[in-house]
Amino acid sequence: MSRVGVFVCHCGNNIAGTLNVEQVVRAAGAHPEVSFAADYRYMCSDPGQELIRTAIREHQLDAVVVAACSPAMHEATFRKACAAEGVNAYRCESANIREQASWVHQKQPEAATDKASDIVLSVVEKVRRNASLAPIRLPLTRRSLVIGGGISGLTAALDLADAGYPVILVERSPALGGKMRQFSRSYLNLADGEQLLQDRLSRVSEHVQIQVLPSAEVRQLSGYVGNFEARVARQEPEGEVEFTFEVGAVIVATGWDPYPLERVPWLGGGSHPDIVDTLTFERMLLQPEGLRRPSDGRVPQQVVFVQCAGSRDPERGVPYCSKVCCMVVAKQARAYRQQVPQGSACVFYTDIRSGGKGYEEYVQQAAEQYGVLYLRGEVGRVEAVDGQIRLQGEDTLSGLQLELTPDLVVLATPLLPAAGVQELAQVLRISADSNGFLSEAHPKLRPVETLTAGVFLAGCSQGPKDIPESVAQGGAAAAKVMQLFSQEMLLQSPTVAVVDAEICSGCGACIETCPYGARSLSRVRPVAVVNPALCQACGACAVICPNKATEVVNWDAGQILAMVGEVS
Amino acid sequence: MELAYYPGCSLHSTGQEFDLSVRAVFSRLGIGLTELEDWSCCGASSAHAIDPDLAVMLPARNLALAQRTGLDVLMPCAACYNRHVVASAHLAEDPALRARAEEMYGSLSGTSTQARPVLEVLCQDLPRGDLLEQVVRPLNGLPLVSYYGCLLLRPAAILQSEDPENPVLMDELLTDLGAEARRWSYASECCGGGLSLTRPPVVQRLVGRLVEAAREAGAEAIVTSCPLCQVNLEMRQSGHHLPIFYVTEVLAIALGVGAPAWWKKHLIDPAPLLRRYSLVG
Amino acid sequence: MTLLEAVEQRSHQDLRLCFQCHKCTAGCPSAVDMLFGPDRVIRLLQLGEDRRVLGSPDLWLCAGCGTCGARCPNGIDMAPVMESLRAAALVSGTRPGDPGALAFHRLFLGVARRLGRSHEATLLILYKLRSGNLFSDLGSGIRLVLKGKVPLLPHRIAGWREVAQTIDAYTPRAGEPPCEESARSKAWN
Amino acid sequence: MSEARPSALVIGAGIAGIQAALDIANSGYRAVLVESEPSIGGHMAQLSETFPTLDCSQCILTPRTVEVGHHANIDLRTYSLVEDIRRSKDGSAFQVRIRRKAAYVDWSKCTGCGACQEKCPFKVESDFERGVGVRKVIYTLSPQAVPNKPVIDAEHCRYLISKHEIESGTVAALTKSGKPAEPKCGACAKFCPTEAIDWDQKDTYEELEVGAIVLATGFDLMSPAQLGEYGGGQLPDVVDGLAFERLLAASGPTAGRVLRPSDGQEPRNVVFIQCCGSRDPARGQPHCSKICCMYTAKQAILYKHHVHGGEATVFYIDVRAAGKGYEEFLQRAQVQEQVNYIRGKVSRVYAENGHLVVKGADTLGHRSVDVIADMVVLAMAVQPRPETRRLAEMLDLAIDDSGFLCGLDEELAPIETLQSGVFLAGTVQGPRDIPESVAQGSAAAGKVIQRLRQQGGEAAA
Repeated sequence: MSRVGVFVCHCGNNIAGTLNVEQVVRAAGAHPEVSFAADYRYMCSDPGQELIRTAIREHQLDAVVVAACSPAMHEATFRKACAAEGVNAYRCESANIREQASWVHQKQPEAATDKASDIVLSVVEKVRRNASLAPIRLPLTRRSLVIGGGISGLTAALDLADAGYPVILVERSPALGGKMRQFSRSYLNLADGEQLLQDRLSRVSEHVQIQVLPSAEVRQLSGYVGNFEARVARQEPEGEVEFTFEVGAVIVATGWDPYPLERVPWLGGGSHPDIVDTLTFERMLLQPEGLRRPSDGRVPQQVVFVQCAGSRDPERGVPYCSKVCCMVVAKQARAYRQQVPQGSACVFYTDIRSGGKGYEEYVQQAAEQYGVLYLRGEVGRVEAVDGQIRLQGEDTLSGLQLELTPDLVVLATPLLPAAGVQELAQVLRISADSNGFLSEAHPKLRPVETLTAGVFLAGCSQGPKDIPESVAQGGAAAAKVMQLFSQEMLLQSPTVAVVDAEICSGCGACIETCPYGARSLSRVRPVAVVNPALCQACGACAVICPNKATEVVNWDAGQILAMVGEVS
Repeated sequence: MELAYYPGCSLHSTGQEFDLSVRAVFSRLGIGLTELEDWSCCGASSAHAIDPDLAVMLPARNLALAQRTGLDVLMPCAACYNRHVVASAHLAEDPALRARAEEMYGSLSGTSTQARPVLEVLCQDLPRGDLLEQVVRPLNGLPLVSYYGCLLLRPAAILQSEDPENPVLMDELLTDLGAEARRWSYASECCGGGLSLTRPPVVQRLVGRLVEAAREAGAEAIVTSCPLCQVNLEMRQSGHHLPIFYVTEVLAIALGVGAPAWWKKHLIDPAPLLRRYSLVG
Repeated sequence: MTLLEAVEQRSHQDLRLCFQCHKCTAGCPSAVDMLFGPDRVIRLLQLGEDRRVLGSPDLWLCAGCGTCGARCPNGIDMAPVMESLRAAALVSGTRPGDPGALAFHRLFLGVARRLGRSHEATLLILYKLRSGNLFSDLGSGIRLVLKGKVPLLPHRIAGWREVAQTIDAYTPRAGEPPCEESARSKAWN
Repeated sequence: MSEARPSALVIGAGIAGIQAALDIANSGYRAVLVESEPSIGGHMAQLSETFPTLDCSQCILTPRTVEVGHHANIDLRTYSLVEDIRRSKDGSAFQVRIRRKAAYVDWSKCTGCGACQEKCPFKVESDFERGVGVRKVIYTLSPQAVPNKPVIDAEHCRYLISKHEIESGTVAALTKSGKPAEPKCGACAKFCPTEAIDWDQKDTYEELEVGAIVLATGFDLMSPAQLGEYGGGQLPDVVDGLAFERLLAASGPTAGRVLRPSDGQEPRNVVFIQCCGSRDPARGQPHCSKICCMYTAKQAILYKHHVHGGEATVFYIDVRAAGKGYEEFLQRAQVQEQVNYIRGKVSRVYAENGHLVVKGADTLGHRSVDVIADMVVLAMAVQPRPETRRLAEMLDLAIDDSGFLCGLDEELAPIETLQSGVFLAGTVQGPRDIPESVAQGSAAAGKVIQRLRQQGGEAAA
C-alpha cells in the first residue's frame, strides 16, 4: 500500500480556464492509495513546491503525482522538491493535463475534465508501482573535438584551451580560418579577414592544448556524452591516415558554402564572367592592382548589386533569409566607391536588414556619404546579349522601370549549409532542418545545444549568421563544454531498458531495432546487454522482444496495463 | 515691460481684430507697444514661393529697423514671426547674404532684439499670477479648442518652440482663464492657409476636417494665434458657423476690455455664443 | 552639379539620407492633391528625373507647414527643399506645374514692390482678373471688403524703394544657374 | 560574507544574466546575481509567447528561474543595486558594494503565502504591466516570481506614509483624545501569519569580493510619450509593444483577453507601427532595434488568434526577419494569418469618434491610407537602461552613441571589454533577441570560467 499525494496545477488559466480543477482533485482523492490531493495556481512556483513539501511531511507521502504541464517542462523541478523531503525522485511523476487535456479540448470543458481525471488516475496507478532508483554515474574524458576551423570553431577551441581543456581541432580544408579568410574586410574593422584572424591563428598553432588536424574529416563517432570515440581521417601525401580520439564533447562549427551561380539563371548566373557572387567580389576587392572586372581586366564603371539573389525565394531558390547579405553588399558597395570614386554603384533590395550594432548607421552612410543608390525592387532579369550585360528591374518606390547595362553585376547569393554536413549529422546522430542547417535543442533557450547530449553547435552550421554572432556562439558552445567538464562524474537517468538474462534467447531483434545503438550481444554469453548511457528509454526493444525478456525500468508491462486499466 | 510692435500687413486688413485685441490686452496688462517705424512687408507667403533668398532679404529690412530700437519685437502674426526668425537664422549662417543685407539696410547686430510671438510673451514672460489677478470675467466653462497651426511651432529647432506634436501653452492659458480647453488631435495640423487663394478646394478639405474635429471634441469655438489661420478657418468652412477667435480676443473678454466693435468684423459672428455663456453685455 | 546636389546645398537638407519611409507624405496636408508627394519628389531627385520634378504641381502645392520636417526620422524638412525646387524650376525655364500659383505670387510681390507692403484688396482683384476666374471665389472677398477688413486705399511706406530693389534683385529669371551667386550680384549692382 | 570559493558577479537577472549565472554555477563556481527588481526574469517574464515557435515565454523561462532560485552555487540578491565596484591592487579581483533596498518584509520569515497582497486595500499602476494593469502596494511581479517574496512600495504605502508624517511632525504626535497617533492601515501586517512585515527595515549594504563581472543590465523601451504625433502618453488605446504583450499574456491583467485600455472592449482593428523612435536619428535613436519586426509579426498573429475576425495591420519600412525560421514566420503572418502589411510610416494618430484614425501611406501603392483602428501598438525603440551608464562610468567602459556598452572589438571580441575580467551579455551591448542573448550569456560565462580557472581557483565539487 502506497501513500500517494496528488497535486493539481491551475497553470494560471492554462488549465483552470478550461477544466474543473476541483473535480480532478476529488476524482484523485477517491483513489484508495491517494492519501492527499490538492490544487494550486502555479505548482512550479516556490509556494507551490512548498505545498508539496509540506504535504509530504504532514501526510507521510511516499509517492507524488503532479498534474500539470508536460513532464519535459517541470518534472525535474518537482522531483527535486520531493527528493528534498526524502521521497525518491523516481517516485514522483508528472501527469500532463495541459498539453493533453486543457489545451486541446478548450471547447469541451467537461470532457476535458474527465480526461484529466483519467490521466491523473492512470499516473497514480503507475507511480505506486515505481521503484526507488538512484542515477547512474559515469566517468568522462575532459577533451573535446571541434569540427571546423572557421571563426566560430577557432573561438570555441581557444576558449576551451585557455580554460585548460585539451582540444582536437579538425578542419576539412588544408588551412584554418574558414570563409573569413577570403574577406576583403569586415563591416566594422578596416583590416582584411586574414589580418583579423592572425592573432587567433597564431595562438591556435602555438597553444599546447590544441591539436590541429587540417585536411581531415570525422568519419565516425561512437560512445556517448563524456565518453565518445571519434574516428578522423586525414588526407596526407601518402594517402589517407586514420586517427582515433577519445573525447568527452563535440562542437560542430562546419560553417557554410556558397550557392552555385548556375542556380540563379534568371539573374544571368554562369552566363557571363562579369556576373559574380559576393565572395568572388571580396577577392576582386583584394586584387593588388586594384579592382578589375574578370572579362577584360577593365575597371568597372557601373556596378549593380542584387540582394536576395536566391534567398527568400521558395519557388526558385531557398526560402530563408541569408542574414548577412545586406551588410556584405553595403560594405562592398562602399569599398567599390572608395576604390573607384568616379564609378556608380546601385543596389537592388527588397528589405534592408541591418539589425545589428551600428549596422543601420553603416547602411545610411553607404547611401549618404558613399553615394550608393539603393533601389527597392526586384530585378526581373539579367542576361548577356552580345557580350553586354543587360539588367531589367523596377524601383517600386518611384514606379520607374529601369534598364541598365552595368559593367559588373554582383549577386548576393544565399549561404548554404556546408557540403557534407548531412552525412556528418548522421555520424553525430543530430538532426538538420529542411534547409540542411543543423537543429538546436531549443530555438530560444538552448541555441548551441543539440538533442544529443555532449554535441554542441556554433556559427553558420546552425543557420546564417554574422561574425560577432558566430564568435558569441563559439564562446557559448565552449562554455557548455566547460560546464560538462566541471562535473566529477556524469549522472544518467536510471529509467533505462534492462534485460532479464534468464529469459533472453539472444535472438538480436532488439539490437537491430534500437535506434540509439545502445544494445549489443554480451561477449560472455548469448544475451543482449544495454549500454545505459546510450539508452533513451524509448521502449522499442520491449515491444520487439519475442520473450518479454526486456523492459524499461518503471515502465514495465504491469505498470502499463494498470494505467490502461484505469482509463478504460 | 516695453516692446516694439510689428503688426504686419494682415493685421492692418484681414486681421484687424487681432491688432485691436493685442493693443487692448497689452495696454491693460501695462505692456507698452511702440510700432516699428516704416516697417515693410516680410514677403510671407509669396517670397519663399519663388526664391529662398528673397524670403530672407525682405524680413532683413525689419530686423535692421528693430535693431535700432533695442527692443524685442512683438509679432502677433504667426507667418511674419516665423519668417523673421527663420531669416535671422539664415543671416547668422550665411555671411554673404548678411553682408548684402547690412549694405542695404544697415547693421543687423549691436543689440540682441528678437522677434516674439504673443502667446510666449503672455504665457512665459508674464507671471501667471499677475495675469490672473487682472481677470474680471472668468470664461464660464466656454468649451474651446486651441489651434496653434504650423507657423508658431515649426520648424521647432529654429523657432525654439514647444513640442509641435503636443503644444500646451494656449490650453493652459485658456484653462486658467476659466474656459474648458477640449482635447483634440488637430492642434498643430495645417489648415492650408498658404494655399487659400490659389487652391481653394484643397483648403476647403483641410478646413472642413478641422472644423468637424473641433465640433466633435465638443468645442463651440476655435482659438488661434495666427491671422492666416483665422481668416482661412472663417472663410473656408461651410455650414458649421463655428466662431474663430484670436487668443487675445478671448483674453480681452476675461480682462474686461473686450469691445463689440471687433466682433462685428468676424465673418462668423461670435456674439450669440458669447451671450449664451454670459460673456458680453 | 546635379539638381539633387544643388537643392541639397541651397536648402541645407541632406536628401540622400531619405530611406523612403513615406512619413512625410502620410502627414502632408496637400499630398492627396499632389502628383508625387514629397517622398517621391526626393526619390525622383535621387534617380536624376529632374524634369519630372521641376514640372510637377507638387512644388506649388506645398503649404510650407513643416509637418514633414517635424516628423521625418532623418530630419529632412521639405519646405526649404520645395522652395529651392521652385526657384530652380523658374530659372530652368520649365513650364510651371501650377501657373496660377506662380501668377499669384508674382502679383503679390508686384504689389509689395510698389507699396513696400502688401495690400489685399488690390491683390485679390488683380489676381482674380488675371486668372480669368473673377467670380469663382469673389463672394468671400466681397464679404471681407464689406466687413471693412480690407482697406480700399493702398498705403505706400517711405522706404518702398529699398523693398522694390530687393525684390528686383532676388526674383529668379529663366536662364540663371540655379545656385550661382555671381548672377545675383550682377542683378544687385 | 565572501567565501574562499572564487566567484563572479552577474549584474542583471534577465535571460542573459540568468544564463550566465547558471552556466557559471553549474561549472562549480559561485555566482552572485544582482537584480534591481524584486524578482528575476527580466523582460522575458513579461512576454506572452515567443517567436517563431509561439512557445509560452513564462513556461520556458520558469524552469530557469526556479533553477536559479534553488541553486546551491548562486547567491541571489534581488531588489538590490550595485553601488560601487573597485578593482583590487593586483587587478585580479573586484571589491563590490551592494545595496539592498528596504522591502519592509522580512524575507526569512515570509512564506510567500500571498495573504498580504490579498488584503492590501490599495492599488497602483503597475510598471510590470506597462500601465495596462494594476498591482497592490505590497506586491510581487507575478505569481511565479522567484523569489516569491513581496516588497512594499514605500511611495504609495498608506502605513509608511502616515508613519513618516508622524515621525517628521507633519501630523500631531497625539490624537485629539490624547493617545499617541498611530500610522493608518497596516492591513498586510495584521493578516501576515508569520509576522514578516518589518516597518523599520532599512536599506542594507554588503561588501564582497569577486574575480569577474558580467554586465547584463538589459534594455528599456523608449517612452511613447516622446512621440506626440502618435498620441503616446495621451491616448489610452495607444500602447507600446510590451504593454500589448501583457494584454496577450495569460498571466496579464486581462488574463489573456485582448481588451483595449480605454473601455475594456475587444478591439476589432489593431494597427502596429514599427520603427517608433528607432531608425530615427532626428528624434529618437539612430539604431535599428532589431527585435521589433519579429515581435510585431508575432503579436499580430497572436491577436488574430485571440480575436476571431479581427483585423491586424502592420506599418513598416523594411521587415527585418533575419534569423533561423524568421523569414518563414513572417511569411506565415502575411499569407496564412492574413496580417495586412503596409510599407510606409505612419505620420499621425488622431482620436476621432471614439476610435483612432491612423494616417499612413503605402509607398508601394503610392497612396495615402487612413486606417480606422480600435487600438494602436507602437514598437518603441530599444534603449539602454539608465543604470548602465553609471556602471560604465564606475568600471571605465566604452559606450556607443546610443548608450549601449561596447565590446573590446564589436566583431571579434563582443563579450570582452576594455577591462579585463569584465564581460557583457545580452542587450546591454545592443538590441538582440532571446537566442542571441542566451548565447552571449553562455559565452560570457565561458570567459568567466576561463578566468577563474586561470586564477587557479578550483571549482567546488
